[in-house]
Amino acid sequence: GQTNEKEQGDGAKKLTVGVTMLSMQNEFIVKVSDEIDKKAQELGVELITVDAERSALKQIEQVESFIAQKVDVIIMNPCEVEASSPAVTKALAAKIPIINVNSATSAKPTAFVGSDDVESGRIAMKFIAEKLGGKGNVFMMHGFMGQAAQIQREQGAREILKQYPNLKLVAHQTGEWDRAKSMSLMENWIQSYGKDINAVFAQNDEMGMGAVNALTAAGMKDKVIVVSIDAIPDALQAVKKGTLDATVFQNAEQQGAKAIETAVKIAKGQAYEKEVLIPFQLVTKENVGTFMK
Amino acid sequence: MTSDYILQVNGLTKSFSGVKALDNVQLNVRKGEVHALMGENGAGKSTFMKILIGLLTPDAGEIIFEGNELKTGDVNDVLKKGISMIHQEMLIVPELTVAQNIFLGRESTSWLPSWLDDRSIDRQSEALLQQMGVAIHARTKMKHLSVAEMQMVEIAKAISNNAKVIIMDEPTSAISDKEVATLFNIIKDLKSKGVAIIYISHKMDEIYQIADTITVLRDGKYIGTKSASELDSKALITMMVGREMDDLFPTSSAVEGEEVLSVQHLSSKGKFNDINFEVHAGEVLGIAGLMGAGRTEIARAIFGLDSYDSGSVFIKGKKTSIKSPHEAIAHGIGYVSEDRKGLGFIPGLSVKENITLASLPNHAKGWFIQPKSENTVASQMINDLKIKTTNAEQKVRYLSGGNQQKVVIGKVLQASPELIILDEPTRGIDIGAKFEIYKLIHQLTAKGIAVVMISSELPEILGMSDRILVLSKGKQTALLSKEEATQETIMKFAMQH
Amino acid sequence: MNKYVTQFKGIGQYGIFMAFVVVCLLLSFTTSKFLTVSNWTIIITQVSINALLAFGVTFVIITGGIDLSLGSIMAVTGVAAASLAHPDTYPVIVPLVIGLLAGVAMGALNGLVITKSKVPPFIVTLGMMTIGRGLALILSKGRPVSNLSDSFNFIGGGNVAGIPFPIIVLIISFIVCSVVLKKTILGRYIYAVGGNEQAAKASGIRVNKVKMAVYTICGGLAALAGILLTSRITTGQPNAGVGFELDAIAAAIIGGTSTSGGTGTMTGTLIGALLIGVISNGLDLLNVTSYYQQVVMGAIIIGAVVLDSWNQKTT
Amino acid sequence: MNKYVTQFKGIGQYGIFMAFVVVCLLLSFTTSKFLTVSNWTIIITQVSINALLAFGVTFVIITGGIDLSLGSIMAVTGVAAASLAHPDTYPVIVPLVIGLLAGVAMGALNGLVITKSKVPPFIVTLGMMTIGRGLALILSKGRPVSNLSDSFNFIGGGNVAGIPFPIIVLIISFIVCSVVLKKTILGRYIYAVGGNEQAAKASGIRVNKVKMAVYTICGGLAALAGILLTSRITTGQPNAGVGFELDAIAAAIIGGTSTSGGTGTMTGTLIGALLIGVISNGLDLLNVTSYYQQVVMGAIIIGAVVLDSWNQKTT
Ligand SMILES: Nc1ncnc2c1ncn2[C@@H]1O[C@H](COP(=O)(O)OP(=O)(O)OP(=O)(O)O)[C@@H](O)[C@H]1O
Ligand SMILES: Nc1ncnc2c1ncn2[C@@H]1O[C@H](COP(=O)(O)OP(=O)(O)OP(=O)(O)O)[C@@H](O)[C@H]1O
Ligand SMILES: [Mg+2]
Ligand SMILES: [Mg+2]
Repeated sequence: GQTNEKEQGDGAKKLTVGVTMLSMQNEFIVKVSDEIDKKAQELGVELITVDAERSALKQIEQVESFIAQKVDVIIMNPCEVEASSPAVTKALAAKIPIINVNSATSAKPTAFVGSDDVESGRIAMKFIAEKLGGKGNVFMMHGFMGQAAQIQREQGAREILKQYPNLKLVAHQTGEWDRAKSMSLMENWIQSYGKDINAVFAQNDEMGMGAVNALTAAGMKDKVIVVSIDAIPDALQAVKKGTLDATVFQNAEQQGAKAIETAVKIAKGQAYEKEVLIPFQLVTKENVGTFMK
Repeated sequence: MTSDYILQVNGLTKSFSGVKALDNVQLNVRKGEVHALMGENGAGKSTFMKILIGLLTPDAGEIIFEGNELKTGDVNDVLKKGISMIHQEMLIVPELTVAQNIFLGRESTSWLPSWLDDRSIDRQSEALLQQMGVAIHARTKMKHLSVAEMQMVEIAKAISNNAKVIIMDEPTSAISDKEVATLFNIIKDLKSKGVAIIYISHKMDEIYQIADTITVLRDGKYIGTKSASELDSKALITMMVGREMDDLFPTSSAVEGEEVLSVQHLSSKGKFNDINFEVHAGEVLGIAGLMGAGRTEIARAIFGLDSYDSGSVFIKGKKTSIKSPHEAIAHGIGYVSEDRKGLGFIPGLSVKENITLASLPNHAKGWFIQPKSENTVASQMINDLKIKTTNAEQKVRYLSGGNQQKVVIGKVLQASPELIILDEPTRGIDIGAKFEIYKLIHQLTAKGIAVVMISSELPEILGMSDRILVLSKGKQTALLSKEEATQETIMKFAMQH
Repeated sequence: MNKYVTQFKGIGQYGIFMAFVVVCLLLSFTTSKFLTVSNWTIIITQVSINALLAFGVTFVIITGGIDLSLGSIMAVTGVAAASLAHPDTYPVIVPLVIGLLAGVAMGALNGLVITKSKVPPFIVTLGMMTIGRGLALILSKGRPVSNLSDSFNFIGGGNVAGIPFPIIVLIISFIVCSVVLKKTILGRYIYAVGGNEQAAKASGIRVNKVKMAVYTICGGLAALAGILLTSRITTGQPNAGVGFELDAIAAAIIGGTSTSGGTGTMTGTLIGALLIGVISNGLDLLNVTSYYQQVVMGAIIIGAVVLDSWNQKTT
Repeated sequence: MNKYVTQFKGIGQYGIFMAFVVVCLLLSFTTSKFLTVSNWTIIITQVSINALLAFGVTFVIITGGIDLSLGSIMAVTGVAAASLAHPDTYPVIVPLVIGLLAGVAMGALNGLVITKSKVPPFIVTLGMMTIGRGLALILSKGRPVSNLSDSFNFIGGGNVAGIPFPIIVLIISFIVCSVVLKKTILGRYIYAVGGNEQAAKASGIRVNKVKMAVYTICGGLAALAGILLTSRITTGQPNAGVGFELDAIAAAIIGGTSTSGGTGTMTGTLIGALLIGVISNGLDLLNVTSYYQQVVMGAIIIGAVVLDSWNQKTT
C-alpha cells in the first residue's frame, strides 16, 4: 500500500499492471492475454503487455523493466518453472505484487491463477487407457524438449501409463509444438509401425491436428485414437467431426479474467485468493458443443 | 663445386588434376647472382616458385638450400630459413596498412611477447620506402593504393626480410620505368651483399640488363641453363618458344578514319585535370606517364566505372553521359583493365563463359543461351589468341597469369567494340603472345576500330602508337606524333609539372 | 585425357551424392522399412518444402548473398492465402495468386533495400524475418487461419496419378530452376556477379538488376513453399516456418554452394535437401530417442560433408 | 592526403554510432522512462549476454567464418555448470571452470573440423548447434537443473558497488577482446587471414592455428555467456540460448564487421549489441503491441544500418 494512488483516491489515478506473456504466437496464450485486455478495460486498468517470446531471460528482463517503471502489479505467464523464478523473487524484493497465470514457478508468487499441467497429461492419457481397455501401443509427441509444459504433460501421461502395464509406450519424439513437424513425424511412424499404432497422445492440439492429418491421408484415422491438449477452435471442430478423439480444455477466459481480477484486488488491498485453480475438462464428441461458440 | 650453390633443385614434378605443370625440372642458383627463369605463359614458372616458397607441395623432387634439404609445403619455415618471394598475383591484405603488410608474419613486439609495436614497423617501413624512393605513406590502408604502388610495397616486403634468396615473379609488370630503375638499383645492392635473386619477367631488355644466368622452361620441362652473356636474345627466344620469331612490332596497314572518341576538358578532382584528346577509327593513341599519373583514372571515367566532375565525352561526335560500363559497352566502348584479377575475369567461370560474358545476348535466343554459338566463338578466340588451356571448359582460375590476360582481351573483343581502351594490355604476357596481341591490335585498326593504349612500357608505346598522349600528375603535358616521339621526349614530358 | 578430367570434375561436383548413397545404404541395412516406395513417397513429399526454399536461396547464395527471411515469407504467404481460401468464397486461384504476390513483393523489397542501400543482405533479410513474422501475426491476429476449401487443401495433400501434388511441384520447380541457372542469360549473370562482382559490372552486367531478380525469385519460391505448407497442414499458421531458412541454407551449402558466391548447382541443392530429409526420416524409423536424434543428425550431416570434401580432394 | 583519407575512415567506421545516438534521442523524447540510470543499468545488463557472444563471433567473422553453435554451447555450458553448482557441493570455481572448459572444448572442436576437413564453417557449426542441443538435453535429461548455490547465482544476479556483476564482466571482456584484436599478434593475424587467406599463408602465418584460436575463443566467450545466463535465471536450461547466435551475428554485422572477412571492431560490435538492446527496451517502454513490435524492430535495425551506410558514403 505504499503506491502513490493512495493520495488521489480510488479511480483518480489508473492502476498500471505489467503483463508478460510466454508467447503471443501461441493461440492459447493469445486468448488468455485477450481476456486480460478485455477485463482490464472493464475495470479501468492500464496494461503494459509484453511478449517474452518463450525466453525466460527475456521475461526476467521484462519484469526488471516493470520494476524500474514502478507498475502497481505484475502478471506473469511464466516461460519456465525454474528459470522464470528470479522474476518473482525480484518483483517481491521490490515490493511489487506478482501473480503467476497459467503455469507455476518454483518461487512462490503473491498469487497463482491457472491449472496444473500435470493434470492435463493425466486426463489425456487416462482417456486413451480407457478407450483401449488398458491394452495397446501408444505413441507420444512431445512439445519443445525441456520446456515446462512439455515436462509436466509428459509427467502426467507417464503416471497413468504406470498404472496400465499393458499399455505400451512404443515411441515418443518431439514435434516441437508444430503442426508441420508432427505431421512428418506421424508419417514416418506410420511407415515404421503401420497397423501397430493404436493411440497417439500429442502434448498440444497443433501436434494432434498434424497427427490427424497424416493418419487421415494414410486412411488409418478410424483405427487410431488421437488425443491432445488445449482445445483450440480447430481441435474442437475436429472433435466435433470425430477426427480428433478428444482434447483437454484449459479455460483461457477464466485464467485471464481471474488473473486481472486478482491483480486489482491485491492493488486495492482487498482480500484475494492465493491460489485460484481452474480445472481442466476433457472434451469429447459428447460434450464438445458446450465448448464451441 | 656444389658449395658454390646456395639453392639446388632436382627432379621437381607437379601435376594438377592429371595435367603435368612441371616435369622433372632442375635449377641451380649461385650466391650473389641474378638467375633469370624464362618461359612462355603457362610454362610453369610460377608453379615452380610457389613450390620453392612452400605454397604448393611437389609430387616429386628435392630442394637443397645451403646444403640441407628444404622441407616442402611449409611457408613459415622457408621464410625463416631465408627465402622470400614477390608474388605474381599480388598477395596483399587490403584492409591492413602498408607497414602492416610489409611486416606481416614478422611483427615487431614490445614489452610483452605478443604485444604489437606498430610504431616500430611504421618507422621501419617509412625508412624503407623512402630509401626506395617511393612516396607511399606507411599508415595508408593497402586498398587505397594503385596497382603500381601495391607492387612497390610487395617489393619492399620481400627485400625487408633479409633473405638469402629472393624470388621475384614478374616484379615489374605493374610499374613504370622509373620504379624499374629503382628496383634494379636495389637488386645490384643485394647482389653485392651475396643475395641470390631468381628473376622472372617477360621483358627481354630487363633480362639482359640484370641477369647473370638464364634457365629456360618450356611446357613444364627443363630446357637448359646458360650464362646470359653467351645467350643472345634470338637464341633465348628460340629456347623458350621452340621456334624462331619474327620482328616484335608488326607493321600496320590501317588508314585513319573519322573521329570515334573525343574527350574535352575532362576533369576529376584529385585524379586528373583538363584532359583533351580525340581518337580516330583505325588509329592507336598511346597514353604514357609515370606511375600514378592518372591514366587508369581517365580510362575508368570514360568507361563509366567512375564519375567525373566536368568536361565532356563525345562518341562519334555525339555528346554522351555514360554512367555505367553497361552504357559504355552499348556505346561501343571496350575496356581491358590493368587490374585483371579485380576487374578482368570471373575466376570460377570457364574460359568460354568468360569470353562470352560481355556479349552474351549475341549468343542467345531470347533468354536462352545457344551453346553452339558460344562454343564456336570460344574456340575461335582460344585459337586466335593462342590461349593455353586444357579446353574451353577450364576455369580461368586455373590458367597462368598471362593466359588469364588473354581471356580478358578475348572477352572485350567479343563485344565488338568500335573503341577499345587497353590498360597495360601486355602485362605479364610472354614475348610470343605479345607479338600476337600487337598483331591483333593492327587487325583491329585495319577493321576501323579505334584503340587507346595505356602502357608503362615505352618500347611498346613507341612501337605501336600513331600518336602519344603524355600525362604527368593528372595533367596533360604533351600530345606527340609518331615522328616526334622518342624515349627521351616522352620521359621529359612525363616528369614535367 | 582433357575430357576425362572434366568428366571427373563433373562427378566430383556431386561428391555429396556419394555421401547420400552411403547414408541410404546404411539405412537400408538397418531398417527394412526404409527402402519402400511408400516411404520414399513420404520422404520426397516432406522434403519438397525445404527443397523449394533451398532452390531459391541457392540463387541468392551464388550471387554472394543470403536470405534469412524465407521462413517469415512463408508465414505471411500462408496466412494471406489461407484467409482467402475459406470454402465458398473465392476460386482457389485467388489465394494462390495473392499468396505468391505477397512473397514476390517481400523478396523484391529485400532486393530493393540491398541494392539501393548497400546494407549487408544478412541484416536486411534478418530485419525482414522479424518484420514478416510481425506481419503474419498482425494479419492473422495471432491465430491460425483454418477451415480452408478442399481445392486449396489439394495442393499440399492431393495426388495426381498416385503422385502427391507436392512432389509434382518439386519436380517442376527443380527443372525450371536448373534451366534458369544453367541455360539462360540470367543464370550466367548470377554466377558472374557472385564470382567477381566488379568484373561482372565491368563486363556490362547490371549487377543490381541481377540481385533484384534473385531475391524476388527467392521470395516467390518461399511463397510457393508457404502455400504448400499451409495446404499440407490445412491451416495458415502465423508461426509457420520458424527456422526453415537455416535448413534451406544448409541444404544448399551441403550441396556444394559456397557462401562466398560464384558456385553451386540445383542438383547439389536437391541432394542436400534429400540428405537432410532422409536422415530425419531414418532416425524416426529407427526410433532413436529424441535427445540422441539431434546429436546423430548433426554428426551425420557434418560427416557427410567431410566425406564429400575428401572425395573431392582425391579426384 | 593519404593521412587525411585514413583518419576520415576512422570516424566513418563508427557511423553506426550516429544511428545509435539518433535512436536514443528519439526514445528520450518519446518516453521519460528511457533516460534514467535504473533503465540504463537494466539495458546494459540485458545486453551483456548478447554482447559477449557478439565479441566472440566478431573474431570468427573477421577471419571470414561464422559460428551458429553459440546458443547450443551456452546451453551445454549452463547445464554442465549448473549440475555442479548445487549448494554445499563444490566450491563455485568448479562449475565455472568446468563450464568454461565445456565451451572451449566445443569451440575447439568446431575449429578442428573446419581446419582439418575444409567443410564450410556454416555446416560445421550448424551441425554443432544440433549436436550441442542434444548434448544439453542428454546431460540434463531434458529437465532444467535448478537449486543452485548463492555464490553461483551471484555471477548473474549480484552487484559490486552497485554495479551489476554482468556489467563488470561485459566491460572486462570488451577491454580484453579489443586489446587482443588491436594490440596483439593474434589480432593482426585474424585480420590478415580474413582479409586475404592466401596472402596470410604466403607471409608464413599458420592460418589453421589462427582459425583454431578464433573458434576456441568464441566457444569460451559463449561459455561465459552461458554461465551468466544460467546464473541470471538460476537454472541450467537445456533449451537456453535458442536463436541467440543470430542476434550476436547481427550485432557484429550492424557494428560494421563484414561477413566477407577482414574488417570489424569490438567497439562497433558493442554499439551493435547496444542498439539492439535499446530498441527492444524502448519498444517495451513505449508499450508497442507485440506484433507491431517485431515489425518496428526489424524496420529500425535496417533503418539504422541504412543511415550508417549513407553516412559512410558521404565521408
Ligand atoms: N591450381 C591449378 N589447377 C590446375 N592447373 C593449374 C593450377 N595452377 C597452375 N595450373 C596450370 O599449370 C601451368 C603452369 O602455370 P604457371 O602459373 O606456373 O605458369 P607461368 O609459367 O607462371 O606462366 P605466366 O608467365 O603466364 O605467369 C598452366 O598451364 C596452368 O594452367
Ligand atoms: N581507391 C583509391 N583511394 C585513394 N587513392 C587512390 C585510389 N585509387 C587510386 N588512387 C591514387 O590515384 C592516383 C592515380 O592512380 P592511377 O591508377 O590512375 O595511376 P596510373 O596513371 O594509371 O598509373 P599506374 O596505372 O601506373 O598506377 C595514384 O596516386 C593513386 O594512389
Ligand atoms: Mg606466372
Ligand atoms: Mg594504370
